[in-house]
Amino acid sequence: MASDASAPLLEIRGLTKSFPGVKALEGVDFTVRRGEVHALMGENGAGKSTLIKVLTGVYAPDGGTFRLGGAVIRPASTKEAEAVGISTVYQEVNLIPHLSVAENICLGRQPTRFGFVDWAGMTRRAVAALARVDLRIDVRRPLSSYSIAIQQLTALARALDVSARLLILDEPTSSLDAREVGELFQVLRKLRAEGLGIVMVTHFLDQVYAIADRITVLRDGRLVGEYETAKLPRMELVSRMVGRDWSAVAAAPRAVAGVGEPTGEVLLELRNFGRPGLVGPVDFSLRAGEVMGLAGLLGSGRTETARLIFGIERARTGEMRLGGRPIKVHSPRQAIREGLAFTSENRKLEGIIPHLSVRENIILALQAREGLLRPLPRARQLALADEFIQLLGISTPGPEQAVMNLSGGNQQKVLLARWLALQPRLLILDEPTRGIDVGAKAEIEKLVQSLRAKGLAILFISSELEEVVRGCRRVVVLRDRVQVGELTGPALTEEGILQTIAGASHAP
Amino acid sequence: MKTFLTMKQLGAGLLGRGGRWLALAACGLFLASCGEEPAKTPGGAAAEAGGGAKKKQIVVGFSQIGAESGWRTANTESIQSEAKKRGIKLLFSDAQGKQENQINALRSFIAQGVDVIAFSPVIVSGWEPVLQEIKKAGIPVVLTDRAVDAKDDTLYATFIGSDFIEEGHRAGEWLAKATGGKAVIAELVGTPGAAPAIDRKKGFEEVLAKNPGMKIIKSQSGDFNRTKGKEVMEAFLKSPEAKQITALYAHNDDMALGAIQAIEEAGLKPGKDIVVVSIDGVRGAFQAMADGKLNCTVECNPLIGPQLFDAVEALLAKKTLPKRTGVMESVYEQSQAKEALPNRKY
Amino acid sequence: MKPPRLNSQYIPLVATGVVLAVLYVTGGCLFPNFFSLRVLVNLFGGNAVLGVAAIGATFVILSGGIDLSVGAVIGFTSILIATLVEEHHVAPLLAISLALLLGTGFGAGMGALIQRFELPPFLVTLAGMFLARGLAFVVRPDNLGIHHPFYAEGINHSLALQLDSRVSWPFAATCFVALFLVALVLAHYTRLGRNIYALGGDETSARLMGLPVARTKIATYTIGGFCSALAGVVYTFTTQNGDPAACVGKELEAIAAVVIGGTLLSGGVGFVAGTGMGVLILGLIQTLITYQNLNSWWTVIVVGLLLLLFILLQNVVSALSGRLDNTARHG
Amino acid sequence: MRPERFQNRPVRWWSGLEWPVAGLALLLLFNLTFTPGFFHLELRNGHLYGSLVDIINRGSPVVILGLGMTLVIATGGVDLSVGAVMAIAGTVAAQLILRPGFSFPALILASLAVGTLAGCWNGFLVTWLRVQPLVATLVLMVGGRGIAQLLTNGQQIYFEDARLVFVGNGHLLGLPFPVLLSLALLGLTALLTRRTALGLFIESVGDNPRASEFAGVSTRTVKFVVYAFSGFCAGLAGLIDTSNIKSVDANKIGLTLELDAILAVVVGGTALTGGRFSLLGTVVGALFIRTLTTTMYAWNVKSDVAPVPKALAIIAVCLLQSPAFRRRLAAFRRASPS
Repeated sequence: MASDASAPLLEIRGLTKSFPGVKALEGVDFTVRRGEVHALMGENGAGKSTLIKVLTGVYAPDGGTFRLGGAVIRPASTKEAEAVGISTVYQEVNLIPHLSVAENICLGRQPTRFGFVDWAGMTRRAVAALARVDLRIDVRRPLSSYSIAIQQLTALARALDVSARLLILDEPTSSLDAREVGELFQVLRKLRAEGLGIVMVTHFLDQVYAIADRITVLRDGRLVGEYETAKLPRMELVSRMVGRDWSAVAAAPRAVAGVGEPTGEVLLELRNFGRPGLVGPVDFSLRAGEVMGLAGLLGSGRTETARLIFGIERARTGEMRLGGRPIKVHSPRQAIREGLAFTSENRKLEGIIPHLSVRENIILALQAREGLLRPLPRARQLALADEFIQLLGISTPGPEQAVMNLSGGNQQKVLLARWLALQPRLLILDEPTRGIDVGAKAEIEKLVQSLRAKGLAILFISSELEEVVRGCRRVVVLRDRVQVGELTGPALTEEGILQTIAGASHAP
Repeated sequence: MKTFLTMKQLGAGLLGRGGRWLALAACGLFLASCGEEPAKTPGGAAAEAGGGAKKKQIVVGFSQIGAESGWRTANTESIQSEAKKRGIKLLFSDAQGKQENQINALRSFIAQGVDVIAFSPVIVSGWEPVLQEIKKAGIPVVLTDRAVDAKDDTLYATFIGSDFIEEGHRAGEWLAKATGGKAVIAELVGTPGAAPAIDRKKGFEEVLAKNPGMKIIKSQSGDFNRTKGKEVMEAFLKSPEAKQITALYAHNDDMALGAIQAIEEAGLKPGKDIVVVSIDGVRGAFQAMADGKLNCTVECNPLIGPQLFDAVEALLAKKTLPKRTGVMESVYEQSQAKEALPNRKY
Repeated sequence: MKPPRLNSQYIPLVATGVVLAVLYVTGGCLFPNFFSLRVLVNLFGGNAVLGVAAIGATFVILSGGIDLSVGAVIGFTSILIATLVEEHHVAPLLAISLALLLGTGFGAGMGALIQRFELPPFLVTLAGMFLARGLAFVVRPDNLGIHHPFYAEGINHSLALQLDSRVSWPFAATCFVALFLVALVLAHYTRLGRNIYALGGDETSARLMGLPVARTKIATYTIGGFCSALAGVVYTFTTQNGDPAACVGKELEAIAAVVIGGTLLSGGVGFVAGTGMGVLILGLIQTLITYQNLNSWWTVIVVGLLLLLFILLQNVVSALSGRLDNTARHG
Repeated sequence: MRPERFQNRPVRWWSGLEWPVAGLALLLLFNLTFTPGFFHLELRNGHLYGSLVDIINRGSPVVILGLGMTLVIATGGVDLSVGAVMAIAGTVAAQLILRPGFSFPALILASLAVGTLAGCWNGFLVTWLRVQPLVATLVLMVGGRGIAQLLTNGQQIYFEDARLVFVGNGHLLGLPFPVLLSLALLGLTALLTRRTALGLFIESVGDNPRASEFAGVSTRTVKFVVYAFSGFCAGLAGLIDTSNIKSVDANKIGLTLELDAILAVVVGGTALTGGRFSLLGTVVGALFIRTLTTTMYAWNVKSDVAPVPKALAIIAVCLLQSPAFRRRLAAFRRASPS
């Protein structure tokens, strides 16, 4: 482990970056030493990816200073960042799949001979670069013919091919299996020993404790703290990430807000339900009139479970029963016909139809179920829109406002209205309160409870434990894409969830 | 793993088959280099076509411009039926109005070893290189309908077709006679760059030069087709000078027929309010004359099939032909239209 | 896990080779003099204009773009050269250089519009097509033969290679083959060429990999413009004339040749060599249909069908490699 | 967010029409000032007559193609084959009319059906085989004209049948029949999109295909329907053009008209990226293009040179719609002292 005495490799002070309407980073300090693996952690919207993009020259910072090896730097492009020794490997392998491995490593800096690309030289250089990551493959084959793990290592080799001093890995393990992760870590340890500074963004706690020397936690664009991994218990890490003061959580009595007893029959049953590589076996059941939470960190498999249920991805293992009847859902259309509804966590890409009006956004799913030839009369559309604008308190100048002009919370309510208009049996809410203000959050929570009281089954996914605990009767906890526990009754506390997420084995 | 297997099989299959074909292709190339071209034997392709016929069948390659007008349709028809009648094998290729296609077709004819090549060039220029090739291959060329702009007149044996300048003259002279030398004329020009468009304009303007009372006030290309003819005439009729127009000169009947529709839609009487004279003499034009809508058409006879194959046979008999063979044609007026109509073949 | 022996992206290329071979051999079997040297020479000479244009289109399509202005630029270039040489008595080489320069600049201009203002290539090059065609008619409204000795005696006599007593290899075909070789080197042995592949493969990745995306994109359209202009020059070689209406719709033939040559229209995958074969396939189809004495309109139908076939093949291939990815991920 | 940016009105039929209408008005103003007789209208033979009538009459096929193209483009696609489909449909009509005893309504239906069938083929390629629209429709664009030529065996066909001639040449209520047909189609399209859920689905699929799929909209059906409809429109336009000249010329009918149709849609304010569409905008766009052409005839500009102003119009429209251009313009304005 690197000693405290060694001068920092990278030193960022007071980094600020804002986008229209959002302060993505506010006065963040960040330090990386030579020869260490430094985990950068935080939930959604924490500012991790903004930090990385500023560091690699994709975004220009609004304020703050950068020093690399003591010298002030200000990279304005990926190329400039690489030139000073900052290399990045992105989560989605950002290489060109159709080109060969060797080319992917050398693209843009191929060895040349009389001005022409020297393929033999390139092959040699690629082999050498891959040797640094302990990989021996045929580098002339196209990248796409290799597994994701090898593609990841290729990206790593490319990053190392320029004389990198600081290596940034953005969720490098999210598509790898355990053995592949092990191999990757082997390489990282070697690189660490060579004196490289490595920044790693990941959601997997086990992996953080397996490899990271130090941890920096960000939340909502601010620095929470910088810790030695060895001195930071898991529970504390998790609570800092989700923004609950550890001691406060431990002390607080359980806040129960009318979660009530379920009134109905079992509606949804999942047995050994999953899809290898996406989310492991999940087992739970949900009754009508019940709110059940799905908790876990980002990337733990919460969203993936929801998507399997709604038929966006097809389940490969296990069984799903709806109202006692076994069912295989293969498309959202079918799911909707079965009375399921799902609000995606990705409001912009998978939720709103930005240029259409509030009215049109609200009636879309209902109209889709009615079919092409049975248009809802305009009066009915307006009545529905008005009803939901009233009911959910959507703050809009009127039903004909383009939905993109609404605030995030109101967009979320429009989406909720879209699904409620269907009068579904089961409502899956994936992060319904993300990125919206406190007042709107409370309203949505209240709404969820009133829907439950009306007999709706609700699957509630949120990274805010407080919300989950307050609103759910039972909570299923996922970690690293596997179900690790189900909490109910007195065990259902923030502390309980945190402990389940953190896992039994505290020692790394 | 299953996918891999299928991939592999597919790949191997393709490669295998590909390999075999490649081998075949290689054989072909080998044959090519051994066999060489079937030296120029007249009727080389005929052997393949005529089976065991004793008398060598004559093979003629003809490249037509396309099918842009009724005139062209009649022209094609005449050539095809005459070839059939004489038992001559005709290789016919429609160039779809594109010079590139025509050049490629001519080259194919050389390679096929035809006895005579005939074609109606799309445009006047751009033929020298390919005509040189044909000359080198020793195949006589007959130009039909349209001439080419080539300095070396040994590049072709003969040109069978109308004298477009003469047609322009005739149209102009008829109009001068009919209007007493006083006319304000709108002109529908053919496809820019085509020989008939250039020459018909030239011939007509030569007559105008002698008749100071006649002048062209509007002139625009109607591309030898009805659609454009109608569209352009509509625009003419809306111009401020429209009221002065007393005559229309169209480079072919199709444009005139389109324009007649436009004149009628303008509430005018074609043939009376505006005197219409055009060139070609297709059946539709005779009909229009019989109806009193068209005043005169200068015949440009498309039925050159018999003349073409006379020339072909003469060439193969090693006779020399005059550089230019005219076509039998005359000028038709409304008075002749009714009786001529039933006899018109095109 | 053993990777498959034949990489899936070579399947279209192999298929192109197979189609070419089948067509050629079929012709040879059906017609006695099909395997002659002349047919072979005609294939190259008669399709030189298309070949040069298609090579330019290959780069544009590889980068993920499209260029509709090809035919119009050929018409413009040809009439410009003809007018300069015949009417203004400019030295032919000077006229040719000027025309090439203008065409290249034209391509660069379109590229700059596409890159700087993020305009759809389809619309920009469509405007380019209208503009070039209109300007061609402004230069001169009808065709004009070039009688300058440089053309008659230089290009088509001295520079043509006499293969045997009757057949000679035209200089236009030499241009095609030369450009083909240069394009092969450009595509496979220069950083620019590899950047074009990367750009077409994944623009975001290319940007994140630090490649000069903007410069590459503009360069691609510049190459396209140059090739179109060169095709115009070759057109003047093969016909010794200039024609403002020349080569209407040549861009479609060029795109067809590129697709039949195994290049993915979405960009990133493809081969200059495939385009060469694609051009020969189009030429062979035309020759075969003339030989068979079929209505020449069969040509476009067969080309349409072949186009469809290759698009479907590409679909199958990408589906296969998609599944390959999944297998690699989960298997 | 500033409150004045909110608009709390239903999307009126005129919204978004400001720019195209302004362009058209500008062009008309130019003609009013500089082209004598351009606005002259009179009654001849009981029907309206003048340059303006020519514009709407000759503009009809572009309007008709444009209506179909609008829906296709609104889903984020494009249909390059319409010109070739026009040729096929026209050929079918001309061939059937020469068959004695073939009933006229059946003939009309047959040629419209052929157009629709061609559209279905495009739709099939785009939805089921997931071929990019540009490529999928290219197939028919390349091959379609050949099919038409083979149907006529490369010959022109002439006909004089009064009923068929009426389609392209007749007058009703003082107006040319094609104009009435295009108005009827405008009405039909408006009904089809606004009285069924099709319009909503088209816009949502074009605006955000993923979200639409998640909301249960069948993107496949929607796309298939719009391509089929575009084929239908091409069939109708082919019928009109064929009838107009009383003959079929498979070579020339609808040649490059697909480009005019696309241009009309884009000028009309429907973005090439899909989403909100404006049928009236397309009509205005088509009229704009046609007015440009008619203006050039009036000015005796050679028709061959006509593409130049068209090209400049495309670039201008593209730039005006381009966010990047607007950004740069805004930056430029900010940089320069006002």
